[in-house]
Amino acid sequence: MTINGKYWRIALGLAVIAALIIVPMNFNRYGLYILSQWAVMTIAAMGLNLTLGYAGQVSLAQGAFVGIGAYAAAIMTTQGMPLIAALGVAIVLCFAIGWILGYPALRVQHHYLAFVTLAFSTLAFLVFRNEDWLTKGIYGISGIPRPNVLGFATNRPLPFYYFCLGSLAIVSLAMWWLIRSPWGRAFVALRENPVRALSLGIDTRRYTLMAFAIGSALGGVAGALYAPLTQYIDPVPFNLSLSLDLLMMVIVGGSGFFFGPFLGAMIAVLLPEWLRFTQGYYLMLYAIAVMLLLIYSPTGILGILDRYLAERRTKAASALRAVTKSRLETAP
Amino acid sequence: MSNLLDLLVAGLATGAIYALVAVGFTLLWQTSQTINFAQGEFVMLPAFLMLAVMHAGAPFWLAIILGILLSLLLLGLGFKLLLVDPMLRHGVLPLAIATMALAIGIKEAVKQFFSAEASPFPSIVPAGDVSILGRVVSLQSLGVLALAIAVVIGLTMLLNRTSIGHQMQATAQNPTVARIIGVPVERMILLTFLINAFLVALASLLITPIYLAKFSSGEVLGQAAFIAAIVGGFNQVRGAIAGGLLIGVVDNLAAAYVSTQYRAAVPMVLLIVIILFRPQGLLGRPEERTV
Amino acid sequence: QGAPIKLADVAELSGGGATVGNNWKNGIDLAIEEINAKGGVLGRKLEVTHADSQSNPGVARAQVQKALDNEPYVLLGPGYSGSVKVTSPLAAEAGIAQIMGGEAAELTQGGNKFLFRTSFGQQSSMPKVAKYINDELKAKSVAVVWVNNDFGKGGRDVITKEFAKYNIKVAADLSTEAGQADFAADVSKIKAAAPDAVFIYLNEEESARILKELKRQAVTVPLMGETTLVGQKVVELAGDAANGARGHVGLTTDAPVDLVKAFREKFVKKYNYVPDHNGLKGYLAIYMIKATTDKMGKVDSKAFADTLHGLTIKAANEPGILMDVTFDEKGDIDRQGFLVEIVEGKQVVKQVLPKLN
Amino acid sequence: MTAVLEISNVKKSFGGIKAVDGVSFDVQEGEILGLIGPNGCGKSTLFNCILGQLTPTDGEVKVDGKVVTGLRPSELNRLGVSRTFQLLQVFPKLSVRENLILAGQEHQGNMMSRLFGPSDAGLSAAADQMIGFFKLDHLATEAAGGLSYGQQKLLDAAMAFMGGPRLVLLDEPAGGVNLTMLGDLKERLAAINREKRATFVVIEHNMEFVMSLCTRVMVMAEGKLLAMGTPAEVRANPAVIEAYLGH
Amino acid sequence: MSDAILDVQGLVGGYGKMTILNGTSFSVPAGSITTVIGPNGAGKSTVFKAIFGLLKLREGKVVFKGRDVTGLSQRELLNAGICYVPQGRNIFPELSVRDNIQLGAVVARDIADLPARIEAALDKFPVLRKKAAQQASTLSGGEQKQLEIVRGLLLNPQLVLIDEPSIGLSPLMVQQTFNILKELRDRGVSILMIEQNARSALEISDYGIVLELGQTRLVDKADRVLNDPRIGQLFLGGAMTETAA
Ligand SMILES: Nc1ncnc2c1ncn2[C@@H]1O[C@H](COP(=O)(O)OP(=O)(O)OP(=O)(O)O)[C@@H](O)[C@H]1O
Ligand SMILES: Nc1ncnc2c1ncn2[C@@H]1O[C@H](COP(=O)(O)OP(=O)(O)OP(=O)(O)O)[C@@H](O)[C@H]1O
Ligand SMILES: [Mg+2]
Ligand SMILES: [Mg+2]
Repeated sequence: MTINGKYWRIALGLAVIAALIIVPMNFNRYGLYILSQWAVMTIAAMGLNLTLGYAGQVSLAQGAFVGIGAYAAAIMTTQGMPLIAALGVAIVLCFAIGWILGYPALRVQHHYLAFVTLAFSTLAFLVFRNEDWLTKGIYGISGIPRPNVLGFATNRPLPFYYFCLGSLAIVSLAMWWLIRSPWGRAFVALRENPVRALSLGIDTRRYTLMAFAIGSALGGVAGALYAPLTQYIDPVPFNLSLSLDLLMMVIVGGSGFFFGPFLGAMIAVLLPEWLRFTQGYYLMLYAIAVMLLLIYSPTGILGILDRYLAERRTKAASALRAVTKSRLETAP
Repeated sequence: MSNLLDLLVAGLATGAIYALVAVGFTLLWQTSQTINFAQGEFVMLPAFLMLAVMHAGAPFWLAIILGILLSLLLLGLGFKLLLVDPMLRHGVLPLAIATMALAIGIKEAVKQFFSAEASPFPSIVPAGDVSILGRVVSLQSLGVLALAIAVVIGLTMLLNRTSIGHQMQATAQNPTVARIIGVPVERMILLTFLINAFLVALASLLITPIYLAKFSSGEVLGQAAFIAAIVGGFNQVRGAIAGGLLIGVVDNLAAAYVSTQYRAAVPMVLLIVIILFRPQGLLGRPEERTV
Repeated sequence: QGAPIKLADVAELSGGGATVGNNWKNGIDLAIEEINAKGGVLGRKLEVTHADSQSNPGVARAQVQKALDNEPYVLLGPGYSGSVKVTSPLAAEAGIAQIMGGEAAELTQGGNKFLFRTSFGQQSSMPKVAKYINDELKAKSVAVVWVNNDFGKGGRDVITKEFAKYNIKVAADLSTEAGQADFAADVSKIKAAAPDAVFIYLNEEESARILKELKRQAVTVPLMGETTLVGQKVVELAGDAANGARGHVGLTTDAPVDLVKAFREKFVKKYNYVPDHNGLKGYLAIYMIKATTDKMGKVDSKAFADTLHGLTIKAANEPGILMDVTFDEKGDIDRQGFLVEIVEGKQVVKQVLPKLN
Repeated sequence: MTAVLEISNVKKSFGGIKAVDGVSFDVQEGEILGLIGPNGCGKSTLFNCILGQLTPTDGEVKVDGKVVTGLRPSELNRLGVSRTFQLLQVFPKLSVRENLILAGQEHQGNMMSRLFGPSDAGLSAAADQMIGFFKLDHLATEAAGGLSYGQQKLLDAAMAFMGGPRLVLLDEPAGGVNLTMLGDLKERLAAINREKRATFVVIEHNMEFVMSLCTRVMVMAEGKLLAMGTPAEVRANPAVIEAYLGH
Repeated sequence: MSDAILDVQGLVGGYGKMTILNGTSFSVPAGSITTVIGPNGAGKSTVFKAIFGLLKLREGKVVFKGRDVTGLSQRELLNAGICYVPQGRNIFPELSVRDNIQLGAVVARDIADLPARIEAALDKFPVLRKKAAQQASTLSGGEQKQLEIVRGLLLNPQLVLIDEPSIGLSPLMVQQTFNILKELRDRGVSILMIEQNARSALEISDYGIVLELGQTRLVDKADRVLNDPRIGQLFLGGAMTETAA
């Protein structure tokens, strides 16, 4: 990437951020709701992208962690506690449960792991539904208040959207830092070749558990934002299909790419909305669109970009080789 | 005690259904290392194809034949060409996700073009009951069990005893090398998906009279069967039988003796325990690699 | 000839409640088609947009928000009580009347002035069922089988309270899953509990399955339920096994009422299947709008709720309403009901439960 | 001299197969021990048992006099024991440079400093030096999976050195490596051995390489120790010729 | 070399946009063993992939027995009489050793004497016979390579492409393998082999090819290549011989 390219990228990034702040100002409530939902789902998908995309640990439980976070927030804030406390509890709780859920990953991988986590997700749903004393069961918890942030009430859609966007920004920065640190490299090592990683002193056990725990904690953060967003939660949205949706977001966006979840969540949240005009056909069309996208680029949307960049890289590498070659040929 | 026997028999009947669907998962894994999240919908769809043919005025037997042919075309050939071909090279996940989308697509299409309502489906097995050990068992369940066993035996023979079977497995395990030694890889993959399509059509024919034809029936069925396949041993077709029957029985016993509210939890706990202590499943083969 | 009157519908068109939502939607479309064919309401056509809640309250909320942003005349749906619960505050805040399909008792208890039912809430139907079980079946212990979602749990909670009033013992309390196929264990539990009667509160398909299993395991005590136990769909799916099942039916296409029969024929003609009570609910919702608007003599979204409160609509004046109906101050409904039994594959009305006032 | 590695009576069986059947030996500090033997005699399995990749059925492994049986490979690596693999084991999607940084990063600082410290864990220079040495310069930013067999083999060896190990177990490092490069590799090993007093155990079928590099050679056959001695002794041993060398 | 069985003419190609082969040309005389040597990453394996239709070529063609076979499918090439034993590990890990071997003959037409041929091959690699029923993934590295060699030579090919067969094999097994190749040559089969174990390989070879940076540097009689001082210096680890001596 040339210096020029770098400036372009920074400029593009700033433009997108500015657009995310300015454009929604005159959106209606619905538009803001959808955008807030996008921000929340992006956070959850980012967590899964860490676990799955970077560390290569398939998880079908991210939806359950969103649920745990949401219930933590709902229960606590309806009792009058501030959301920030609930957020803390959600993070700690999901981190701990995620850590424990990581243990099976030390023994099994791939589809086996997928199904252990799927089982967990089903269990979590059953607990949400059956433990009325805590979660109000199938009737759900209503009247979840929206928080005051730095003295600003976020009851109105726009302030709440900014709250979600701000949270997304913080999470993104933290994630960016994590990914480019040696930890990020170790997570990738886990995905690419755990046997070799282990023999290089990389404590795969600890990193696996970390990948699960951090990814799950982000699920919890998303959940803690989801509860005040909808202001009512019941167990149904946190069933397996949320986990599958999140998985779809990660893969469709481009698993293992930093910006994958942003795009994946956009597809999963916004595309159905754009297709609504087709009435009864919209989900069918959505499914077809997802399939077409994957047919076109099985590595997700960012896979397309990656392919393009890889081509440029190989061109550069090819040039490098040509230089080596001519040097050798001119040598005696 | 008599109660227990009742539950066992009922569990086996349900388990046979799971087994029959689970075979598809194990087959696809063993012969193409793919996971089809739409397998439940694959079992749901042929019944609707047959119903559609019947609505057009055709007799049942003709509907069966056309239904099977359509399944081969759509769920075999079409699936292979449109989804499997572009994605197979990119590992398990993209295809798995694509099949999730496919599952949504099939469900929505059935709902949109047929109906959101459940409809009854004629049975090719006479609808009577027989008495075994004093327990009442429906002939339909026996039919399902018989077919499941026959399919597993047949497929096991095919995969382990014939050259075609070895070629199919070779294709799954290392397609590049398979190609190098002259295995017609494309044909093997197609064959895999055609066999799967044929199986789901048969399964649909036998299961739908019990489960009813409904756009959403694939969800429950697919998930239960998937768990059965993992519990039984994902990389061996015979695992489907063991897993299916076990899950069926455990589910029934759990509902009777644990708690109906947490009924669904028991197979899950069983799944976790089995995977952790015997990762390859009951009848699976451990995956060993030397380094 | 004014601009069309805009209605917005948010329903469970996909996901777990798809059957409910699609029936509701079809009912709505049928009614609108009829009304528009006859010149509309106050000379204006009706126009509806359908949005899918995916049976998910979060999505329902988004869709209702979107619908309200477009300022519809009246909001229709959703059908799931949970989804109603998240959306009704939005509608109330916007001051738009919401006519919905939810049956959970608590929905209308919160003093929301804009929410209206299309059928009995569980708090009105369950007492009738309990009374019947006590008076007619003389049962002292009852097994309760319910589907573990907001619909089933709501019904179960109300009826067990009612049973307590009559000192009826709940011999077995069995939760089942939506979409469950295998009821062998549940039925064997029922057998083991040896109750005097069984109360079944499941969706149609599961009702059919449990009826078959009850027959297979030779359970002979009376089976009592609600609309979803004795509907035509159940008979179609369960065959012989449905015989003898009884139920309280608030709304049914099998009601011995000529207008209802006519509705059913129209519906079957258009959609090729027999609607369940949700089809009726959607249909009635539209005619509620028509009757209320006719009564007001103007299309006034703000006055709508006020007008509908306390309104009685007579089938003689508005045939589309099918049966006389009155709305109370909470938005609850009063209408004739029926107690039916399946006899040889046909619904037979055993008792007509008259309108209260 | 002190024993860096002590193996006593290590056994490993798979089902009925006794892959390693009671092997005992010591490796002294600064030694380069060659390990040879027919295919399937248990050499790699022995390595795997020593390094914790496999749990021995029986027996004991000591590093620096400390029992390490049951430790996990990463823990052993932290003790300064590193290895290469017989079959290619790199991180295919990471670039050559990233592969090397990864190979050394866990030896820099602690978990926290690796999270908050520099992205390359301060290893870029060391990695580039290694790249230069193995003549992979033009490939430094390319994905390791796209390297040729021999290049991956070299990368694998280079990775084993990134953590500054004291004991290195190399499983067929020469397989597929060009003879000229192999000469360099040999010199490199000898140099590290001399300068850092690092100890090596090398499995290799390339006799020239083994005989010219190693100070001592051990021969295994059918899971057991067959012979042990200087290269010349081993080469002359009739049993070794019969079982392994041929002619 | 008029009696060439294989003629490689001006191959240009690579991976994606990267060019590895820069006009590689050489030919393989019929009934000979020809060994390709060259530094790591020279493109030796890539040439084999190109010959065997596994690499899309941008330019050049491959002529086998006077027929242009560029771009044919692997099955067609096998039927034409070319077989290929690739570098690295190429087994079907979850199939048994015997099933793995038998798969080597999928395209065989004369299957009557197949069992006999398998038995004969197993005689040469007795380890494999002992482990015939075992899952292939449990073989040691060298045993896996033996399995590949047996499988690759099961057909009756006219041209064998074999990529570094000696990797992982014990000296005894290398000798065994080279003996087999010599036997094949004596039966008239042509062999094109890549080897880093270049001295032993060139000793049994008739011709040697030196490949560097995707181009043929030298094609000559094997002993001449072996004794060429510059080649020895550059590619055969010139210094090595001295230390070993
Ligand atoms: N799959 C691939 N993708 C990208 N580049 C590749 C790929 N395979 C090989 N290369 C590149 O092509 C070049 C030639 O590789 P090739 O495998 O042909 O070398 P080789 O001569 O066989 O070397 P060796 O002796 O190490 O086996 C190498 O520089 C390598 O980096
Ligand atoms: N997981 C396993 N299950 C069964 N047998 C195994 C397993 N792993 C290795 N073996 C057997 O153990 C024996 C020793 O294998 P090992 O890999 O140690 O041999 P090696 O000495 O390294 O041979 P090579 O020189 O070919 O690499 C072999 O016979 C092999 O078949
Ligand atoms: Mg080995
Ligand atoms: Mg090569």
